[in-house]
Amino acid sequence: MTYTADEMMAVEAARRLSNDTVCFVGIGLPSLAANLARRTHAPGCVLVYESGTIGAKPTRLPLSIGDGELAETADSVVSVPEMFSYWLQGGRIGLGFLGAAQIDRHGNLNSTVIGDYATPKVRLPGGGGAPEIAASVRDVFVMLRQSPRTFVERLDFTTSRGDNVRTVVTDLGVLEPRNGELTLTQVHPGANADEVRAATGWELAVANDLRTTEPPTEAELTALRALERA
Amino acid sequence: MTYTADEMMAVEAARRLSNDTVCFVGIGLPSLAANLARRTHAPGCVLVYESGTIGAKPTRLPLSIGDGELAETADSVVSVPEMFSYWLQGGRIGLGFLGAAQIDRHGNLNSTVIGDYATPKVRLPGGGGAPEIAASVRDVFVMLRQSPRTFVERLDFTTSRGDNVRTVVTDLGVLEPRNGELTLTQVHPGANADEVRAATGWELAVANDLRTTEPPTEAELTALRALERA
Amino acid sequence: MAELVSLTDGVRSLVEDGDVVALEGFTHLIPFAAGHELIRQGQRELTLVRMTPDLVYDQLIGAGCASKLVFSWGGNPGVGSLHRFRDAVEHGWPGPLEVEEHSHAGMATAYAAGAANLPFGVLRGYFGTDLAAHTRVAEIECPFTGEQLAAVPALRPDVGIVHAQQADRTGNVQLWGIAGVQKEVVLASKRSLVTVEEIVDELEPRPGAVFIPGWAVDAVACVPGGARPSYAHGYYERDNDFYVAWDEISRDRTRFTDWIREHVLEAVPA
Amino acid sequence: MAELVSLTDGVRSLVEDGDVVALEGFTHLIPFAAGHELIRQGQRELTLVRMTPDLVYDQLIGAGCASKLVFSWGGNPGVGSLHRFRDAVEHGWPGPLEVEEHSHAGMATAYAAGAANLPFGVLRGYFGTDLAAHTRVAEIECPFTGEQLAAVPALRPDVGIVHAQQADRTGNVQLWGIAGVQKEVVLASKRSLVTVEEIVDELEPRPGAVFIPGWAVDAVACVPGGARPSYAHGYYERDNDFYVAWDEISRDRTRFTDWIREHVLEAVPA
Repeated sequence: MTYTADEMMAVEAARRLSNDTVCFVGIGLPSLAANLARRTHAPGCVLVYESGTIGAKPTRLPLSIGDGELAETADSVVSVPEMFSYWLQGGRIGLGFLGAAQIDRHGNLNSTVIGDYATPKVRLPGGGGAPEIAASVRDVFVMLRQSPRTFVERLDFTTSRGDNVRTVVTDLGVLEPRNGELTLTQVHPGANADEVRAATGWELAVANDLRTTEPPTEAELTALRALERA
Repeated sequence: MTYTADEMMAVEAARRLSNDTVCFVGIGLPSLAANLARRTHAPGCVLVYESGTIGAKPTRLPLSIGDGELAETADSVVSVPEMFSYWLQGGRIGLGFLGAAQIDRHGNLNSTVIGDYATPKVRLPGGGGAPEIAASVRDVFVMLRQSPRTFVERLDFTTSRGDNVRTVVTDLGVLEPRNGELTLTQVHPGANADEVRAATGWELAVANDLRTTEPPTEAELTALRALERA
Repeated sequence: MAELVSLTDGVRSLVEDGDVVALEGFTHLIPFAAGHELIRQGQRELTLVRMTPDLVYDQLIGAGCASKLVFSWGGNPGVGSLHRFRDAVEHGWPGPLEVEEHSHAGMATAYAAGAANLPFGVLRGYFGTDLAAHTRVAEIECPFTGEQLAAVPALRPDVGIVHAQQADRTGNVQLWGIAGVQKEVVLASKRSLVTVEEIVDELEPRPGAVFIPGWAVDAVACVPGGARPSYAHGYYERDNDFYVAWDEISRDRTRFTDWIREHVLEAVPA
Repeated sequence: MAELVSLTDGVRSLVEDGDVVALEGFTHLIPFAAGHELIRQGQRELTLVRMTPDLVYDQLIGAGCASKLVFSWGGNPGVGSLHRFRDAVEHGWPGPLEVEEHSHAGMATAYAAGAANLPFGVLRGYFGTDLAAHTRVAEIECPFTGEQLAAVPALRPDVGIVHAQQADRTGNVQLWGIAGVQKEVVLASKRSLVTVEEIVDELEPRPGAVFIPGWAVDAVACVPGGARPSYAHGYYERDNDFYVAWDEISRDRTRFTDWIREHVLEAVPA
């Protein structure tokens, strides 16, 4: 079966979730990946959305993190202050997904401004839940399409810190921290290390044991597409 | 109709609650008084118990502040942390009832120890909700039987401060702050100022306009006894 | 006990030019009708407080009601930018907009502190990011462990406005589904207005519902559909198409102004 | 995911001599069965934490399990004194009992801080009363307003034990009625045990219920009647007669010791 770059990203991220993962999920690819994991190898994976829904089991993909579907299928809905204090800051969430407009080699992220903060060229939406997600979960998972404008030598603004970033899944491969910086450890089928390097704004380190991502299986793609159609 | 000293206390306290009072209620006489007010002139009076029950409308008198009856009849049950932070400290409760083992002329109360704190003669239950009730409500109502052992020159321990004490209803009369100290402003029928002075451990000031409490009406006593029998 | 009022009277009696106003509702139950009434009444120089400004504040900002925004995530959820917000920040149109930016956790903590009548709230956050240098946050030391934490000033808006599904005739409010910071904003604000889908004789307790007693609310207005194009759990769904369409409508100043005139200024108050 | 265990195994695997243990339940759902199991297992030198020690801690203290008590109201509700608590404080029987005393508001704040993984909580309280000089509290200054407030150290017990009405087979817990600080103590504790009235196939959401996911709990034990003589809303009522009778039973050391032998030590674990 043929597949898109987004599908490869979602499938590869989903594979890395396990049955006992409690994860903080955003909208878009992270939500797709986490819901795919629940429909394939990790039915016990717990989805927590910052809107306060704990243990959401959406039957269709939510369009916003506050969809009614999430509240209807959740084990429990708590207030937003409780979500951030008892659950996220409380250290109860193992994994969190983040996106951003820029990432640097240390996994620091910018989703605040392009240009100067006071007089920005582009005012981005801002951090939202990201700064404390990045600080509170054990494992941060970044999902981001790779380009030199996004993977930058120097962030315009540090919205969240990269200390807990364990995995960056892009449309070209997977980066993981090795020796204190994000290193290419996997390329997706059809991509190669040079191509990924060219799409990175810093001198990207490549792992000696660089491997090629398994392409999505038919079962994975079937489950993914069923989810997108629902 | 004849009546007991406790009945006089409950009736006089009830009279001072109005239809828009939101009050923090303890067990015993305060609960009796507040529930009596709801059955007579102040049906809108809102009862809040520190167990987290907001707008409880018990059909019988609770035996503990955590009775199931309170949760069943409440408009809402909140957690104990929320009760103390958003509702009490939040300044949403207008009136609070307190009792104690000792009171001084400034309305400071002791419910902690008789004797020294480290090696007490009598270890009392302690403050519970009292310190913050005393500090957070606009009007503190104290209900206490009067004797020189209870109305003392000097507390063994200051459990809560008297700044917001507006009314002390005893079995002999009513004390209210005048010129910075609790002053006898009412004597109950059958008592007189000398008798109240003798039951007070400090030199009790008596108001010039000292008046005599209206005895409980038949309607009040009927409602009170129906409540106690329920 | 809350007063039952019309939306027009509720907004007029509670909000004044220059007030700090918080309209809350996390994706769910966003009080759009109340926001439109603020625009119709020509409110000016408001400090608008909201975790996710969403379309409602994009409209208020573009309509010139705000001089300051306190927020934590300023996007069009699932769509992209809030163009009126960006235009105000990037180009000062229709006027300069001062910005006080926080994280979600910071704002949630600040509302909870306000509801609890504390001057500040404490969290693990801010320091180590660039936001710390651009917002109101202070370091605070734990007096027991010596740890450094972040303190945010409590949010105590002049007026808090939320939308809920139901109220009874004494102004008791019940909302269910995603609860956001609604209870906190009502309790943190000096004055409060709740718009509701319907007034019922008796509130039937529901699993997961938030109850706010009428004696903790100033005014309740019955405004069916008052959260559209966001949604009211159990009443109507989110108008996702409108959120997408807003991207085009709001991108252009003239088209935006026309939209506001047609759909807000010339509309009959709910 | 919580493990489903017997009460005996749950207590044995989670509690060790010297631990800081919190059994919570505000009048309602007091985990008496778990308390009795602590006595039967001969736990010693425990620091017992509980807002209202109630009969359950009177029994643990009299049985010699505790070296320290952290509490905020130490009476027999509606009856009078806790005689074993008083005997320990006033006469050091059966051994010295260190006391750390707080107000309810202070303990509730300290549990909430623990659940939120903060080292301290902030409230308006303590100072101006004599308790401030005798307990763990510190002044803290608001970095924005300069106001002085009270800081209490977070409660982070080694083990938190609560009783609830129901759990499902994955250890998800639901309790309803008066909710106390149960959620907070489970989340604030390093390890947690929940005893329940029954294990059900599916938890049916109820108005006002508190839900604690199984992945936030270590062990669940099915112990019907595990809150007696306190009560379990919807299951059984409070045994008020026993609370009254306890006044006599506990007044005398020998009578108390006989009662513990007969009703706890020689009783079959629930």
